[in-house]
Amino acid sequence: MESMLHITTLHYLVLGAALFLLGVIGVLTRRNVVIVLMSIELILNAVNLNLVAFSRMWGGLHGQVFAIFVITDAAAEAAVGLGILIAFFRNKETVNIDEVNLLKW
Amino acid sequence: MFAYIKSYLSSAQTPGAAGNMFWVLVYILVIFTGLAIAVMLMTWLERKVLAHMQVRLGPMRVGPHGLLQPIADSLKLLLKEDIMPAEADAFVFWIAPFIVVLAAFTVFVVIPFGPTHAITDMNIGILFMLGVSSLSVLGIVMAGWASNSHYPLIGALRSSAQMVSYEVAMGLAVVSAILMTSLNAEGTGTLSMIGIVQAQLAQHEWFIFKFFPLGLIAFFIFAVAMIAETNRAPFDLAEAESELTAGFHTEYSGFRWSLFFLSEYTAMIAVSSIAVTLWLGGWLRPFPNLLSGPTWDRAFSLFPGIAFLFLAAMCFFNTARMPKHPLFRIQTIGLAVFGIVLGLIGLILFIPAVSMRVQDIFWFSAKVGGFMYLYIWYRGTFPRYRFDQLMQMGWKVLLPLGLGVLILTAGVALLQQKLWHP
Amino acid sequence: MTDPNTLSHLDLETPEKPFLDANELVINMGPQHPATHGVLRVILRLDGEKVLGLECVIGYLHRGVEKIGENRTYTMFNPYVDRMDYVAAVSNGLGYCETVEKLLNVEAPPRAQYIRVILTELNRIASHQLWLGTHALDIGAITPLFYTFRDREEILKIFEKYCGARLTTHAFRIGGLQYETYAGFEKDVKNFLAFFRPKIDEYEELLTTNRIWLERTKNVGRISGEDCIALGVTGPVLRASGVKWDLRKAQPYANYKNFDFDIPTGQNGDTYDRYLVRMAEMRQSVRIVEQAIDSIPEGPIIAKIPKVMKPAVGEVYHSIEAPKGELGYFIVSDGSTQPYRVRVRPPSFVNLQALDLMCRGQLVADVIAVIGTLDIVLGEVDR
Amino acid sequence: MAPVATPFFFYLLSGIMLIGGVLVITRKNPVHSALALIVTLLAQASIYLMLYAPFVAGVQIILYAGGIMVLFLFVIMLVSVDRVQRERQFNSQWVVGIIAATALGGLFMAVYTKGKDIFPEHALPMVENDNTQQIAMKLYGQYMFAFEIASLLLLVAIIGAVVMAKKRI
Repeated sequence: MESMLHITTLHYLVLGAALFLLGVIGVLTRRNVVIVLMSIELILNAVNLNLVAFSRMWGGLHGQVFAIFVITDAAAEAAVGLGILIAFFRNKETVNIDEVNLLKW
Repeated sequence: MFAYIKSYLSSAQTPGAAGNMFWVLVYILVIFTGLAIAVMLMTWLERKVLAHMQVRLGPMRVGPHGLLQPIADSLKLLLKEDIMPAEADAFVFWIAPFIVVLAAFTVFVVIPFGPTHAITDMNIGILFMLGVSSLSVLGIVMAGWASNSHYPLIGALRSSAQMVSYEVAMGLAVVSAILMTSLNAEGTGTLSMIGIVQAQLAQHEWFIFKFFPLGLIAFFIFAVAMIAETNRAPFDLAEAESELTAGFHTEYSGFRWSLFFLSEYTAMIAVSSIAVTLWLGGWLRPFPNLLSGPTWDRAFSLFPGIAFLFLAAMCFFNTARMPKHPLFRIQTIGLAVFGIVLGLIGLILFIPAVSMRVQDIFWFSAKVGGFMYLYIWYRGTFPRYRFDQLMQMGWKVLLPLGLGVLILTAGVALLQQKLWHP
Repeated sequence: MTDPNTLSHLDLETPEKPFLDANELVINMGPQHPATHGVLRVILRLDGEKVLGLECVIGYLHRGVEKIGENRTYTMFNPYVDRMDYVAAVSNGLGYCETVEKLLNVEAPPRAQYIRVILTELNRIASHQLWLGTHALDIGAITPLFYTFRDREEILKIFEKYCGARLTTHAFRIGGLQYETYAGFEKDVKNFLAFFRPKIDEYEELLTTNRIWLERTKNVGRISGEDCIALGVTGPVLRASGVKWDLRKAQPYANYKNFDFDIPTGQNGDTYDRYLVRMAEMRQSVRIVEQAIDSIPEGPIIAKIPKVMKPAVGEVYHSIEAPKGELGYFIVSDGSTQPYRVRVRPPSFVNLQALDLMCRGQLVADVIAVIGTLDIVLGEVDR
Repeated sequence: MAPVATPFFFYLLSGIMLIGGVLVITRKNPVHSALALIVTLLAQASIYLMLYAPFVAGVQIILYAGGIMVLFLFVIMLVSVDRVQRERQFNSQWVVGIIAATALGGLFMAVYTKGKDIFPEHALPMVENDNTQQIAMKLYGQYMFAFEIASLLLLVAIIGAVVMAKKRI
């Protein structure tokens, strides 16, 4: 009980891991590209959570700076990913990731 | 109890920063009630001012000079049937107005009405404000999408594209103002709303006049972007009546529609507050350098009282002008009573102990009120931009201008620090 | 007008193809849309916000005016024409009366003609004022509407004093006028002219040099003079495209030849030019009224016409320059008291055809502006 | 201002985050997924506040919730949602996917239980007041190069997105 009530870095890490797993499941199982991209955002957020938690643990700010870089990265990834999605939808009129199979020969 | 209140009144911290939860609650209540009243007043004022610009009278029936019209309006809205389109996405449709209202109101957590008159002072104040106010885009997009109808969808896409693109220019303008806060001995700026005003106090200069004309241009960019942010004329494409009927809230009615309405006006007040805080010295009184000294301080602290007395005088003047007909008796008496109440408030505000504490709030509200008048004025004079022109303005005019101002401000600030404070 | 060679380059049949059909959005604008000026229904085919093509669905206000004409005597039908273009009822009446007069081979006495010109030109001003107000409202400027309505009121007051009605005036009778002008008519009109001249400047001050107005109207809804002629478009729309064609000059009716006025024309044929042309037309109308009011001759106000009108067998077409364009009446008489066939050539109906051409490749917001600038009245389109 | 009632808010927020995360990956309608993701992101921003990272929290709200998610919603509205909803939601390899994820989860748990002693019991003290200034110092000092690279990355992303999404360039 004591360990439940005292929030340590490990708690944040477990939360991050859970979020990461949710993201992984989403990426691996969903067909809808939009939701796959959102799951990737979940993964990135889990990473961010860990970074900030470690930054809190060591009392430094490097983790937070890294988190900001990861957010920047996520923005770039979302922009390009959604751009690809739009191009894909225009050609195939679907957003199912199974049908991205032009190279599967 | 009184001692408690008195002890608070002379504290130098915001209740949030002091961790005083009771006063935080009181502040939240006071600010949100004040906001609701301000929005009601604003609807009345907008209709009246616009009417007089357009050679008509505006509301005249409900109460003297339509003063009770907002109450009648809100009653009507609350009693109206709440219609949900059959094909709408019920949950999203239901939650969208609340998101918008929440975003609009949460912003007021960090707005400083005076050095201690804010719910809390956040280290990331301005960032928080921009972030939370950008959340209202989500509500708008959801409202448009959930209605499952073409016009709301186009309206939502338009307004969200507009808000997202003008946020960029807005952010650049804000950053150039924040840069100016770092012109002190330590060379560190601040994002705290109170800190920004205090920086203007310390530098004896409102940021609108700083590095003339850089501050002015940044302010101009912000002033344009904030109109676009709040979807008001001449950037009111999202609700362009002649094109999209009513934009994203076409399918909404009754109470939920009134939430959108409320949030629109609250957002107007919020962005005006940002502009006032960043460039117009927040709660600081005008002419701090020209007319300085305790005598002038005292003189300027009389302004709140004078303003209320002026309003009271206007009420009495119009009471005298009321038609002398038995049908108008109640209205005449009502107006006179209103005038008496305003006059009494004005008299109370002349007590030095009160006026010294209230003048911050007065100056802040007066500046915000000026912006509100501008909003109405724009609506009365300008035609509406077309969508592509609006985007062009945002990306091709305001954004480069904002970048230029930012770079110049940084350069000038650096020069000043290197040359004058080596 | 149906010459296929002239129309071929317009290609109104096949709309532009979108990049992919998936992106095409079909939007139904109207009939209950605030900006379609009544019950016009426009089916828009959009690519994003770009208009690929559009189709007007009309007839929501159809009342069978032409058919009614076949079942009424010539005199009885006169009030009905007011209900077509109810914004410019006086012009409608003038056109109808002159057509029947042509059929009967009578001519209204000069005094009647002068008063007709004065009232018609006042009506033209009123119609343009209404157009300006609603057009500006469509583009988002709400204030001009109230200014124009305030000033239009003065014209309507003159109408009311003259014939008792404000909108559907039924001001003229076949052969002249029914009522002599009231005492003080000339003074009222002169007062109005003095009052109105600065008001035009006031409207122009609000809009003409307004940046947003310029951006919204310049190069929007362009149409060339040739296309106008090919489609039969008339009125200010035609003149804004640079074609100097005004029936008041081209085939003078009602003694317009006695008055000195200019035909304002534009160059680009865009919405802004149409705006300028109409503003200039208001000034020209003021000029005409000024000349007319000073020289109203004395004399009878109605020609000698039989109590029961039985025009000789034959047909006649007569057209006038209504505020919106060429308003023509074609009447076939079989010698009885009722016309055998009445056909109206309404300017709004014909001008509306150009909407598709003018809106192609523009944005949705421009469609609104173009509908506004065409100045249609659905009562006249649907009849 | 120190965080109050940390355990309560931690469990509340992490509950919200996890429920949001589950909803993200299970909803049929992408708009609902996006909504759930927004809730998750906002809860995470609050957790950043608890971790003395107000600036990251602000950036999270402004960029993630206000920027990226709007982009997502935009795209969802542009591509038709109706048809996708009626189709099968999970791909054919979902069993493999879940097994792999479970294995990964087991790995995480093993590592955390084994190595939980290396985490210090109490976090080192941090000052919140000048968090933003400190981050600015780091960002424009030590990480200057990375910052520039990030801006370049964004530029590339903008161009890439435009090239991808535009019909004819």
